[in-house]
Amino acid sequence: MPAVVAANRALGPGIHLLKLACEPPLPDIAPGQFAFLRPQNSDILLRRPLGVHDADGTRLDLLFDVVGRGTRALAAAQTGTTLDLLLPLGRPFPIPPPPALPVLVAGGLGLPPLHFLARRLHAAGRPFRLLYGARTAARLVLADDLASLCPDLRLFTDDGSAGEHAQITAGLADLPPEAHLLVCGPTAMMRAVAAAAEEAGLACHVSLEERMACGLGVCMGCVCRTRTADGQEGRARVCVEGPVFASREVLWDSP
Amino acid sequence: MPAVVAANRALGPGIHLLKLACEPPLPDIAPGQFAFLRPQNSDILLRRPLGVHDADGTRLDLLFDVVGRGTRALAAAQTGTTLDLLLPLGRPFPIPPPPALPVLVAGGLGLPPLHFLARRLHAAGRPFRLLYGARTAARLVLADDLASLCPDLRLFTDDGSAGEHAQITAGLADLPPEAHLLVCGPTAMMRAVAAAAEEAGLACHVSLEERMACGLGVCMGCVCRTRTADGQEGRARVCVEGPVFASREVLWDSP
Amino acid sequence: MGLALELAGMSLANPVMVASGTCGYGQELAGVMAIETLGAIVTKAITAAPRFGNPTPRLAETPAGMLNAIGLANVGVEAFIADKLPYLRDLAPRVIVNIAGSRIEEYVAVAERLEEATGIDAYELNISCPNVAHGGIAFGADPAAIAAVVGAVKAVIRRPLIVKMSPNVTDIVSTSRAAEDAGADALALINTLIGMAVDVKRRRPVLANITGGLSGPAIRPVGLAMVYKVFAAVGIPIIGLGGIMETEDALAYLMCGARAVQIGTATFVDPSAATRIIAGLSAWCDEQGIDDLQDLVGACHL
Amino acid sequence: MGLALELAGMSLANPVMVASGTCGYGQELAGVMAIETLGAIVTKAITAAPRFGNPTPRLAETPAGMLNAIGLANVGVEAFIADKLPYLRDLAPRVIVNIAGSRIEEYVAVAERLEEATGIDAYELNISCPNVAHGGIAFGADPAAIAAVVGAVKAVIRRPLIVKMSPNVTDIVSTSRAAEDAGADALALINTLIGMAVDVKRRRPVLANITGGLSGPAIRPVGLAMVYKVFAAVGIPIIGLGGIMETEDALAYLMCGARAVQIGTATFVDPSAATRIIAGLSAWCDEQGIDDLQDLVGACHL
Ligand SMILES: Cc1cc2nc3c(=O)[nH]c(=O)nc-3n(C[C@H](O)[C@H](O)[C@H](O)COP(=O)(O)OP(=O)(O)OC[C@H]3O[C@@H](n4cnc5c(N)ncnc54)[C@H](O)[C@@H]3O)c2cc1C
Ligand SMILES: Cc1cc2nc3c(=O)[nH]c(=O)nc-3n(C[C@H](O)[C@H](O)[C@H](O)COP(=O)(O)OP(=O)(O)OC[C@H]3O[C@@H](n4cnc5c(N)ncnc54)[C@H](O)[C@@H]3O)c2cc1C
Ligand SMILES: Cc1cc2nc3c(=O)[nH]c(=O)nc-3n(C[C@H](O)[C@H](O)[C@H](O)COP(=O)(O)O)c2cc1C
Ligand SMILES: Cc1cc2nc3c(=O)[nH]c(=O)nc-3n(C[C@H](O)[C@H](O)[C@H](O)COP(=O)(O)O)c2cc1C
Ligand code: FES
Ligand code: FES
Repeated sequence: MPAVVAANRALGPGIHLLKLACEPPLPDIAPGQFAFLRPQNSDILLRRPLGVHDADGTRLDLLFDVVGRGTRALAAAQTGTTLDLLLPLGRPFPIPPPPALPVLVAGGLGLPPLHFLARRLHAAGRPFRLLYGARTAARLVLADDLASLCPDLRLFTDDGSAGEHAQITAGLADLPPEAHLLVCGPTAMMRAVAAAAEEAGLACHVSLEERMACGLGVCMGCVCRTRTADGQEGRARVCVEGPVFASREVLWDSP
Repeated sequence: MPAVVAANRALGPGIHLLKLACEPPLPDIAPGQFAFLRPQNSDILLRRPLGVHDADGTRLDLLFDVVGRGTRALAAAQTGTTLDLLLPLGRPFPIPPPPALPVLVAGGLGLPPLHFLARRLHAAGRPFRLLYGARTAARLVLADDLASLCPDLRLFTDDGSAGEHAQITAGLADLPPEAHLLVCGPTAMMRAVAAAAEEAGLACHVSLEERMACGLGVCMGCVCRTRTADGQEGRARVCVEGPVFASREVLWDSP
Repeated sequence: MGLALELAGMSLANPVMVASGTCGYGQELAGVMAIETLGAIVTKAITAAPRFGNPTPRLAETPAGMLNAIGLANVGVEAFIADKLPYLRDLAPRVIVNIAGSRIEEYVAVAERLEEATGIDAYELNISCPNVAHGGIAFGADPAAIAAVVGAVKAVIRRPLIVKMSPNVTDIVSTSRAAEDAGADALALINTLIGMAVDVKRRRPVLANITGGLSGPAIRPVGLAMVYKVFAAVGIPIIGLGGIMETEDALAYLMCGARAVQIGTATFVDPSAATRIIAGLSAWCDEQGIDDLQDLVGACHL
Repeated sequence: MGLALELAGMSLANPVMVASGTCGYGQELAGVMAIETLGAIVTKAITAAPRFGNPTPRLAETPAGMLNAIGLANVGVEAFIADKLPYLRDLAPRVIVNIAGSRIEEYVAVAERLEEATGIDAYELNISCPNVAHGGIAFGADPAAIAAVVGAVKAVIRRPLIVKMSPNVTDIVSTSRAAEDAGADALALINTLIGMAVDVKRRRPVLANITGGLSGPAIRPVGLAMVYKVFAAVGIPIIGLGGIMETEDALAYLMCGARAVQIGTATFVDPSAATRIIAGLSAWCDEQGIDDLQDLVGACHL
């Protein structure tokens, strides 16, 4: 579906918030699902996957980091220009029913799906916790927003320039056993959180990233290594079987 | 140099007038010279040559027909977007000194360089004639404009929907011997005009078209067949030795 | 509106197929395109045993193109017949199974097994996958090897055989003739070019496999030139592919000599690309007053 | 800032050259780029007699690329020496003369004549132009023919010899080795791919010559893969080209194994592309704390 750029502004160094107006109104989207998009008539060939940061009626917000050609083109999209969207793709985060305590763990630009989830939990009046870390204060965007959604917000930076001067895994130490971790961030961080969760016996879901070509499950480009139910090694497509997986299913590559 | 789209509107079926704002101000441009341009960040690789339709200070007007990918991209360039320009390229039309009578002969989208020349001649108070033909009335754009520049304007259409129902060569019949034809239009038309001029013993210059890659004379892509001073067959690059040639220098391909 | 054709003994509703490796096993596309309108579906390459394929990253974007190094990831012939074929069998489009292997014996074994199954209309022999270390490219570049694998597979099948040619060769005419002489019923041109991308920041190849197969609009000029040359040299029908994004591109392949076309990378950019092109061909025939699109095949040859 | 290098006995101020056929004979670019900053200028192919080249259209744009079928249009060796060389001779960049021909004897004759002239630093043997009907491609694809032409030219020259390789081959390693074994001092990879475009409205090839040479960003993945492979197989230096538009692209070629690069089609898009890339390489070295850019050559090879 086409979507028109309503606003596109930098929130931090290379971090853009892209607000889109969609017509017809958006279908139902669950937190953890992603949009697959490209600017029309651009020199970018393939779509890029971006987690849904917020969505409501005809409004779609995406939050992304400029890391290469594709995200550079998206950052340059001027108000009024048209993008081409496929959505919602992929499987969302599970929302564990009470008494489980959702603990959202966001590392850097892993924030969008967890921001969207936080809004839904907040709207539903569900208690939850939110851990959010970044390299440095300037990259810890939207912290005020998040504080208003979650009184239990804990912030971390690698350099101590904001929040706690610690790895985000430090926030996992004192979680209750009913905590269910819902994690998105850099692979190394997710891997560390998944290991801590396993150690502590906590439920944990992670949202993986892989380069994608089709987003539809046909190209086999985006596979991750998994442990199947019978303990065998397998492959799953992040675009259709993911991006959210139970962390115990994931076979992490050696670092 | 960069140039910003100030306006871009259709004057007829597929015929666009593109108004550009250039900063720094334009260098001197002589009628018959061309601009070599492409939209920035587009999926078009090579620049396209377009004759200068009008230029003044920081204002540059181009008039073009949408015939393929490149001109389609130019037609889609929105106000405020940036194009990349090289100009002025090529050799201009000669302005034959009195008592010669400049007779401008424009076929369809061959109009731009002759429109620019007409403005210059009008501003200089030089008498001149203008013959302008197109397939049909809708494609005979800017006729009122031209009438205000040249009281001796004669219009032609192939289908008689405006002006005289005749080929533009019909307008050559009663020219005085001091007429010097300055011609731009489809190849077949230029060839016919050149033949008529030779028959009548009139001076004649034509502005040729060829596909271009570099516009600088380095790629050898845009050559036309010529007769050299000593009567031999030769090749000339339309981008640097042209686009304007004395018609007797041109070896027209068999039709 | 004149799009139907006979090709290598199959009747196709129209000349537009979705290319191997870009449409999974059909089912994945059901929700996003009108697959019932397709002329044919060409499955992902099937090998004897299931394969995981290469490590990731397996994909990279390049100017007007993409690299893939999937490496024949597939469910294997048994799971294909048990789990994937039943869905395909009931569809309107013809079902063409792309076969790959590391040795001639593997190609033959897969073909023999598929012969026992119903619901398959033809095979496409992938002798040109650049992403498998042993086999693949070796078959695709050497006329003698091509003759051997095509002949061996032909000997065990009754269904039509399409041979998919590698463009990574000095002389596409001699490899194509070798396939024809060995009994191929049709040729598909072209598979991907061998390419590479570098992550300059990391000073490493982008793909874990280092090189991959280049597809997309970037390679269209190469595909058109090869179809043009091979059309003049062989008698069997050609299926053209490589960078077809729009109706015009499909027409260009037909004019160079292809009787049918396949849509690959375009489906990633726009899932409805193939159906859009079918409609576009039909509209173009109407507009140009063409009764049978096949009249246009080879029009570029004077 | 660490850009200087020795290559095949030449000292270059930096590894950036402008490619044959895309910079004329130097003079045409003087007004639009700072040619004095270039590492080297490679002339348009020179043949024994002047040539008009192919009929027009000789050019077509393709996705992220272009086709040319210029066909060795040039002033011929005598006019080159008399009219073009005097200008080039006085420039700071090294002067590399690209030599082409239809037969081995023509290559040798041109090389012999150029040996008599001063102001030339090296030759680049164009054994890979796809736009000449007789010769050209035949030399470029066959190791024995390559050995013959390289050996014959080497025998009559004292200046360094660069051999420019055709990518339209099954095995770039064996053609490259043939050139090395026959005495090439360096290799330039790659020349253009063979491609074609169709004017669907006219139902005719766009190019009068039907096929042409594909250049530009579209072919960069192919060039990178070939440089990567050949680097591992030969001992002589490689000059990388094909689709370099930006500093990053030049770095990618260096990391694959090229010691120097050539800028071709990019000059058409932006006449200052080569000078911009020289500045970009310098800035990148500063930023990354690299003393000698040559330390990066082959960095992608583990
Ligand atoms: C399901 C999913 C959701 C995502 N959501 C977001 C989001 O909300 N915000 C955000 O900023 N990013 C998100 N990403 C990552 C984002 O898709 C990539 O950063 C983007 O595709 C890079 O494109 P590029 O052309 O700018 O970079 P490229 O030039 O292609 O690559 C630049 C760098 O990014 C890495 N990269 C490229 N593609 C991917 C990818 N698909 N996944 C991970 N790394 C990649 C490359 O390895 C390289 O290091 C998500 C990825 C997935 C798979
Ligand atoms: C010096 C010069 C001045 C020109 N001035 C004007 C002008 O003022 N207004 C205008 O409308 N057009 C002008 N043209 C023609 C214009 O450059 C082409 O129409 C344009 O480049 C086509 O680009 P495209 O990508 O849209 O078409 P393509 O898809 O490349 O081609 C579409 C059709 O246009 C023809 N064509 C392509 N390039 C050229 C070319 N360079 N010259 C002639 N025909 C071409 C093709 O043969 C084909 O039939 C001029 C050409 C030259 C050489
Ligand atoms: C992700 C991907 C996977 C592919 N897998 C196969 C395959 O399994 N077998 C095969 O014969 N071709 C395979 N191909 C090649 C395509 O079928 C096609 O030949 C090629 O992509 C060129 O067409 P295109 O430019 O339209 O994509 C694959 C291509 C892509 C992009
Ligand atoms: C218009 C044009 C003319 C060319 N002429 C020659 C030539 O005369 N000799 C030669 O060796 N290569 C010639 N080439 C090939 C280029 O030198 C270069 O190998 C090729 O274009 C790939 O580089 P690029 O993608 O940077 O352009 C020519 C290329 C173009 C585009
Ligand atoms: S992106 Fe193609 S299978 Fe996931
Ligand atoms: S366009 Fe390159 S020489 Fe004229």
